[in-house]
Amino acid sequence: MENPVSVDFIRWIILLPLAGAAINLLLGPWIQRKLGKGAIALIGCGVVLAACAIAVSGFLQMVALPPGRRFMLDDLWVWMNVGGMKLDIAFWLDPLSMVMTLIVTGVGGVIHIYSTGYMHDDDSFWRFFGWLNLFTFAMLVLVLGDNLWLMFVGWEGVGLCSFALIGFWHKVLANTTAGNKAFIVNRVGDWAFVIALYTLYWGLSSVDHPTLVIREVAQWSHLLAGRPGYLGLSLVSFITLMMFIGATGKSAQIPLYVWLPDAMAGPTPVSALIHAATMVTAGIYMACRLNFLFSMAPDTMLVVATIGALTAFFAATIGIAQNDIKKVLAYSTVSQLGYMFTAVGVGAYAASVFHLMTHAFFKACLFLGAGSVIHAMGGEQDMRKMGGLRKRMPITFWTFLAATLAICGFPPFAGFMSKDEILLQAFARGHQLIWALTYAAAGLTSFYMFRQVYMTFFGEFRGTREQEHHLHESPLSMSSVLIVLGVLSVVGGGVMLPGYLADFKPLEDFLKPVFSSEFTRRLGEVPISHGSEIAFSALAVAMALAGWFVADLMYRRKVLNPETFAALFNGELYRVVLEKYYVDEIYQAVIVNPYLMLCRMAGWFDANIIDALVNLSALVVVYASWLSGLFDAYVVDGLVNLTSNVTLDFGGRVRRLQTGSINGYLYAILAGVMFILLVRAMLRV
Amino acid sequence: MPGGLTLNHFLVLSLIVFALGLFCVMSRRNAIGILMGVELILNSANINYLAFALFGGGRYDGQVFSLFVIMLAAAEAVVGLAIVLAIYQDLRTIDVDATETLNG
Amino acid sequence: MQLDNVASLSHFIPELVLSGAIVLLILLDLIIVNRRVAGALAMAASVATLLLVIAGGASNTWLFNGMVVFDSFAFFFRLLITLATIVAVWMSIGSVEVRRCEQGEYYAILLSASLGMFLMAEANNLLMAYLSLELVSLTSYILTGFLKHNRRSQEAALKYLIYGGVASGTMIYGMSWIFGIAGGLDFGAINAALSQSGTGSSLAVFIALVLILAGMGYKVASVPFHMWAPDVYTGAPIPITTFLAVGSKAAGFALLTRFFYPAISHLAADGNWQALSGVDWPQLLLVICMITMTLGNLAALQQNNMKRLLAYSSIAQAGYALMGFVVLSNDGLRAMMFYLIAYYVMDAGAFLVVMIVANATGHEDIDAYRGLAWRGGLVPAVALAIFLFSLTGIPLTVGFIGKFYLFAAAIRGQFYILALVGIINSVISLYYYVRPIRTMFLDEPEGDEGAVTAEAWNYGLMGALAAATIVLGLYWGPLIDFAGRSLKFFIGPA
Amino acid sequence: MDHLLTIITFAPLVGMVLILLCPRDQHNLIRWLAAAATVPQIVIAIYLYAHFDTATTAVQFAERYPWVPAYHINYFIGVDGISISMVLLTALICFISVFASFGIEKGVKGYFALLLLLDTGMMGVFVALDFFLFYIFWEVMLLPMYFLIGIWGGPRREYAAIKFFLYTLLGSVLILLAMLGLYYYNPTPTFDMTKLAANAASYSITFQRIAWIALFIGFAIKIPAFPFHTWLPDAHVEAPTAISVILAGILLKMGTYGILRVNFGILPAATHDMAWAFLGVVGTINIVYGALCAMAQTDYKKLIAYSSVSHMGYVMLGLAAFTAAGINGAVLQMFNHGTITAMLFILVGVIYDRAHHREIDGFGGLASHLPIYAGITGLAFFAAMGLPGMSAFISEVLVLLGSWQVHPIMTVLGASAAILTAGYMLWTYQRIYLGPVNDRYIGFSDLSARELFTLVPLAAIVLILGVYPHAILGLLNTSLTHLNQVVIASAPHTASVALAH
Amino acid sequence: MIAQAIFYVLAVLTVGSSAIVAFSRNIVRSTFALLGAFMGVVGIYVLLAADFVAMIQLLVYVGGILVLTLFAVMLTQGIADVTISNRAVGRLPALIISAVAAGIMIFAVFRTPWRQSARIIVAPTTYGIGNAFLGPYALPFELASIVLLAALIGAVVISRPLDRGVSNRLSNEE
Repeated sequence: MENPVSVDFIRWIILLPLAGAAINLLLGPWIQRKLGKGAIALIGCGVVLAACAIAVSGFLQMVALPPGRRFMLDDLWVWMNVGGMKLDIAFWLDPLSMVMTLIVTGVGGVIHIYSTGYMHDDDSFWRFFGWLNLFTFAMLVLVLGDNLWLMFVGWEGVGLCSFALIGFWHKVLANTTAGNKAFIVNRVGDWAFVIALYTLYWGLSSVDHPTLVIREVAQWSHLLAGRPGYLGLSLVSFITLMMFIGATGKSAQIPLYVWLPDAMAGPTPVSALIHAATMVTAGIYMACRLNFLFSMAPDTMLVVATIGALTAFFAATIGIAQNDIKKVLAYSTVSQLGYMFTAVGVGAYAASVFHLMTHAFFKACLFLGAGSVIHAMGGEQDMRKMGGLRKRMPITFWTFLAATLAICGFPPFAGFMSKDEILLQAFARGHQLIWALTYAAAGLTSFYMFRQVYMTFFGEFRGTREQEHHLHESPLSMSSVLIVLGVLSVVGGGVMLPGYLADFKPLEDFLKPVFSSEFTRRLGEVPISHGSEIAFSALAVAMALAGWFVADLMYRRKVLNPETFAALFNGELYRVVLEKYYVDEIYQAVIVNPYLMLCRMAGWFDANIIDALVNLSALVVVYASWLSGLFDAYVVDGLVNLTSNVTLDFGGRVRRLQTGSINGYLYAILAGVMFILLVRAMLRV
Repeated sequence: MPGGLTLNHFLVLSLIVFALGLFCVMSRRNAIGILMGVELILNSANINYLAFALFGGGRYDGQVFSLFVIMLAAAEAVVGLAIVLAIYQDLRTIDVDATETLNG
Repeated sequence: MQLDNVASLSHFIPELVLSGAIVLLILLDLIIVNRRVAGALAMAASVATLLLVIAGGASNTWLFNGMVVFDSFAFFFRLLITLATIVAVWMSIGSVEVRRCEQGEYYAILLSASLGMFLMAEANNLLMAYLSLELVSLTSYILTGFLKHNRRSQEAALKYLIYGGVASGTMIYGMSWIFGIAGGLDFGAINAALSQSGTGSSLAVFIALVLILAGMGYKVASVPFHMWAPDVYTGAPIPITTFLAVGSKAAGFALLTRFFYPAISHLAADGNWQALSGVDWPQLLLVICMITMTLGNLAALQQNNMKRLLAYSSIAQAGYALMGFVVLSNDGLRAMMFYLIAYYVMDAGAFLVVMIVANATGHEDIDAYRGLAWRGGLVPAVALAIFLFSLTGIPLTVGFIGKFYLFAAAIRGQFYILALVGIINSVISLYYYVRPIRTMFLDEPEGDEGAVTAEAWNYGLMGALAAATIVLGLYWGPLIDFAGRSLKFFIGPA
Repeated sequence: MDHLLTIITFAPLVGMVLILLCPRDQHNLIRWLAAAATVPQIVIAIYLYAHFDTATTAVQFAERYPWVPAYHINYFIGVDGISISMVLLTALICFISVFASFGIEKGVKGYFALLLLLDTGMMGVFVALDFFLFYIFWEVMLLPMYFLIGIWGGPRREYAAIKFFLYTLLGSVLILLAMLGLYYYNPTPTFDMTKLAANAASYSITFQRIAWIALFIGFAIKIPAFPFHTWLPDAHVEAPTAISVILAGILLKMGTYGILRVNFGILPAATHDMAWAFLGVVGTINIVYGALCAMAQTDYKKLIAYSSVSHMGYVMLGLAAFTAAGINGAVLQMFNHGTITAMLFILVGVIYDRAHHREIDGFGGLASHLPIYAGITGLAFFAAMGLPGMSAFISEVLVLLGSWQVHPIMTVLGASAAILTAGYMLWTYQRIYLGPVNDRYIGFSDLSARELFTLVPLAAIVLILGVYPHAILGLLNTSLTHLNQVVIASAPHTASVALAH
Repeated sequence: MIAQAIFYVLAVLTVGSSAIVAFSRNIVRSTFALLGAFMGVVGIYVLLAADFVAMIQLLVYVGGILVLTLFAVMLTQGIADVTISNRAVGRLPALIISAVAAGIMIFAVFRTPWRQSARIIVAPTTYGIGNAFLGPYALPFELASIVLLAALIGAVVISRPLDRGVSNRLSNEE
């Protein structure tokens, strides 16, 4: 690899949001009081949009470079330099991180703008923008960090911001509980992730390249091939598997997805930005970034693809039964992330990134549309109390519909391009079962999305009169954002067209230098004919149509009654799905409760056993002193009793001069002396 | 020594007296009784000194030592009996309930 | 160099001054009515003795035909005993209890005891050892029982007397056997005789040593010869308690050392001592030492009377000092001597504070110290805390340095168990030493207990002792050097 | 500038003397005098930091004067990479503690006098290079600590104070024995730690092991290592705020510092043999067990105390690894834990001053009307959780990174504590600061300027060290890496040298 | 043989009297038995060629100490209360200890090579003792006077009741 281009603009992409966060969090209350919420909004949006602008200019610079040299490094200072591991605070801009940066700053920027409208009535306006900016900062660190530890800084940093924003309305305890859950579940993943990093570091230092700088890891990781690791896995498999466990936490995959639906407790822009567009994709980003490692571990790849497909499917099944407008989208997000992992697992990294990008567009659009609805409904999130909003909120409806078509995979919307690519790649690379799962999930997706559209926007309004009176289209700050994202959902797929349409894949070409390691290349060599591509497209569209059709029958035309389906198997199946397969309950029973019990036991043990053991030694001393007191008191003499007896004897005119205690003393002493003598005589005569 | 008396005759005699003195000291609960036991011990020691003075070499050393023992025994007896009398006197005149005792 | 009776007198001036003062005090008491004169005279005599002792130095001679030896070791203890006497006299002058007694006789007997201690430190002959020990004992009985109409005082005196009588009786019986084996009373002669005799006499020597130990051990209050100490310390007037605790104990250690080291051991080439003719008294004393400190500490844990607590503590302290005694090295003896100085400073200080509080409140119970620091008694409270911490062996006090050398000697002699026992005891002792401190500082005063104040001279002495405790804890180099230099026995003619 | 370390050590003592000369009721004068007495420490600490030569393992700013020549006792002080960070920490924490103590109203004179004496004792421990001197300083801080807890503490202060005292004394007397053993086992008897270390090869392995265990118990009590830790919750709960800060911020570090300085430096071969069990296993138990116990606490301060037990476990685990990352991480963790836990205890004190209780379940919703307080607490909590970007992250990561290859199972357990820590910290934060507003606490005032003054510097350090840990690591690296090499090289089998980096 | 016979007679006297002293439960009887013991010891002294010591023993012990003791016993005891119920807690153990001690020591006596000079001189000793007191034993001799002085003064002080004069003096000064 050639030396990266040394630049110094990347830092500003990162520092601007940080500065915004610092100003808003530290001085926010003051600014809001003196200058109004406008100033807060200006700072909050301004920094992100400025960062976006810098990123765009950076993109232009990068495009100007020859493809093989599109690596930029902004090295700030030495972070730590210990034991041969020299890590800097440095930022690394390559095509992959470029794409991510644009998504984060771009989508993030418009969501910031949306938030100025959505959060306008909140007293903690400043706090919201502070955390949102801080999130952007952390996400950018994750994306741009030049070494894995720095990436991990962002990795946990976004978790922190996620925690803070989920529990943004902290006076409601349930919100903070959801935040805690998100953070702790993520920590479980992080635990595996750091172990992966430790192992990677030691693996590389055993081949004399102790480093965790990503480009150096890329350079030397091939040396790790074939080395044994732990748990019977090869070293690389162990590392990547651990990393993937970390990714399941962050990207809400089985088994650690449980936090994401609860995370909907946060304000809707947060759900859009963090829990749909950016943070949850960190796991995918990480896997793509480290594609050279993952590609070396076929068994991990298989696990990734399987988990991804399973997640895609099961989350979709849960999605069909949800009534909360955001919960549906949340499970949809989990499901879509499953697609991305499927793509990673089958080695189609570019497809994965592509879907990541389009998903960012349409899912953000969906969430913000939902937010618009919730905003209009005065905080109501239950779809059963909505309906007929199409007329009252046209912009919201049309953008929402566009995004829905995108996610369902109708051509030519963005989702069609990306999802189709994933399904195709999965099948083409020989993972038929995985293809089947994801294919089925696509139908379910179509169903629950149109179910949502129909329940929300069609039919009669089912809410209260007061809500009906209050219904209105969202202000410009929100609706304009919906339009932008709606348009992107439509045209966003244009960066990677199916091969039978045109040989136009600028995204894949742009990313090619990143996915150019020997192992990744080997995985990518799959010939696919145009015919089969067309066939798969048709199949996919048919599936989407089928989903739509069923939803249409059930929720628009009401020909089929959903209740009858719900009542199948005595309603047990429906209940299981509605209750999300009881996964939360199982976790509570199997992990959380035993853990709390363990803690209580440890606390009891410490207070009653350990401390008692320590106090026991004190007790022994006290007991010994009591014994010696007895010795004094009884063996020598019953001092208390006897002396007083003696005194009483005197008082009783019995003229005896008895000093009882003394002969006891003498007795003891002489006994002592004789004992010594006796022992001596017996030992050596 | 004429008459077949050996050093050991005297040493054993003194030992018996010593042991009786010890017993007296240990078993008596009467202060004066204990002091009598002490006198027995002192006498037994003196027998030793004189016996060693005669059979061993240091003639005057032993005899002088025994003289000092006698003298100090007298001094001790004086002081001891004075204290005994003082306590007796004291208790006869002082309210018993007001007295403090040593213990513990 | 051995001097005859007349020539010896010139080296014997301090003792002569003391004797003169004794006679003078007895005479004065008949003539002069003012009771303060006696104390002043006794004070003057002790200070004069101190100056004369210092002026006399150590001259390595046998005096009075070898009856006493006047070497560096004796000089060290002369000094220590004089200092103890000064403290005792000083405290007596300030003591409310003592003020009620006959002054002339009191000081006369006090100085007699002091004289006896001098001779204990100098004795080079079994007869001298016995005589001087008896002098100290007899005067101690009298001083203990000096408080009129005080049942405790007289009961203590009686116990002390009976115990002392038995102890000295067994001791002279043991001495008679030593005399029978060695054929002489002179320590030098004993050493020579024991060196030549084979192991045949070792059992007899051992028995004799045990019997002698009863007499000497009871002076230092080592287990199992300690039983008198708590009662006597509690019953005696506080200045006498102090005098017994520091002076009598030091003299006991002096005699013990002089008898067990130069008389019945010999110094090997490697600087360690060896017991003669296979008599294993070191093991015996090792066990006694460990039991002494343990028992003293354990018994002290439950005491509620300060004097009694300090009495048991002094038993434990004797056990610590014995650590230096049993390791059979000059290092150990030096540590023991240093510890005796340390013990003198801190224990005298502690008793002084107890006396100050007793003078003010009339109580000696720990309860009388409740919240002392917060009810106007901060100065004595701080001083007592310093002394007690020093007794515990916390650094920055002389007590720590003392223990440091003791442990060092034990470690060097590879007496690890001994060191460990000592360590554990130090920790246990903290508990009861801290109790008065806790009562004084941590507890709030309750009721109408008044402020504790004392006369300036008591504060003066207390301040001096507290300062000495700290200063010697920080800079003890000259003192340890002095102890080391003093560790030279002038051994008698073979 | 020849006596910098003497000044930094004894400046508080001078302050103490001045305070003792003050009239009893001049509270403000005494407080400001105490504050002034800690300023020289800060100034000199900064000077030392700026002029410390990071390239050498040699002792710097050394001073040596004979004290008791006959016994080879010297007044020998100096700093090297092992101690410099602790000197900085002590200066900082003491400075802050004085301000955190301004609220004390009872026995002000005595309090500040003792506090400054404590300061001297602690600083002395870290600069002393003569073992005897080290021991003296080590014990010196016992007494003020006893009184500070015992007089100014909570309801069970007497129990806590004596427990602390007895425990620590037991430990220190064992150190004394080992110290004497080292003195005599040396070819030329000396207390000079540098010479003792230089002669390390001459001690028999049996002796090293015995001495090592004695020293370890002595230091472990201070750390506090399981199962010697039970004095800590009691002492912390009863101690006044500033004393808890010092206790957790500095005193605990003395244990691990002692292990580094004495066990590692002077007994490397025994260290190599025994660290696995005594530091590694015990450290892991500390981490996990402390976290479990913390979860079970209902007293805010006790919870923080147990979190200290947990976090000090990382230090031990790091030391046990014999890798450069591990040992550097351990010492960095000492520094970081010092600053973070100091914040935590100040924060507990803040709420205790207002509410007069510390029951976690008795609060709720404080964030709504004490936003600044809740914000800084959040920062401190996340710092304690080892959130990346803050200082503790770096040290915990280095520790675990260093120990992974050597003790994988322990590392996995240690790393899992990050989850447990997040669990109890977040749960606590939620119960105290979040949720519905509790009416009882509506009138409470937010942080005062003085409280902010004590917290903000610590928070700043926590953040700065998160992004620029090199500021401290750079000081340590040379000395610690060298020390690590010494330990490894002393092993009878040198195969493990490969782990050196 | 005669000497031996005399020795045994004296020994029986001494031991027998001592035994009564030790074992009698009547303190008065013990006191009188003490006289027998002292007399026996005097005889032994004579047998050991210590004429001067025997004389002193007679004077001091029999004439002084014994009388004093008897006086004290009478004074504190009261002849009426002869039947004393001494609890004798430790009699049996005391007996065992004494017996064991005696056993061991007798064993030691026979095993030990005591220093014995070849020539035993039996001659009057008064002159020699006088010389010894003025020569090598001058210091102990003088010291003894101080001991006696202190003992006498102490005995006087302790046994003297707090007389009115002293009380007045005390109350005046305080």
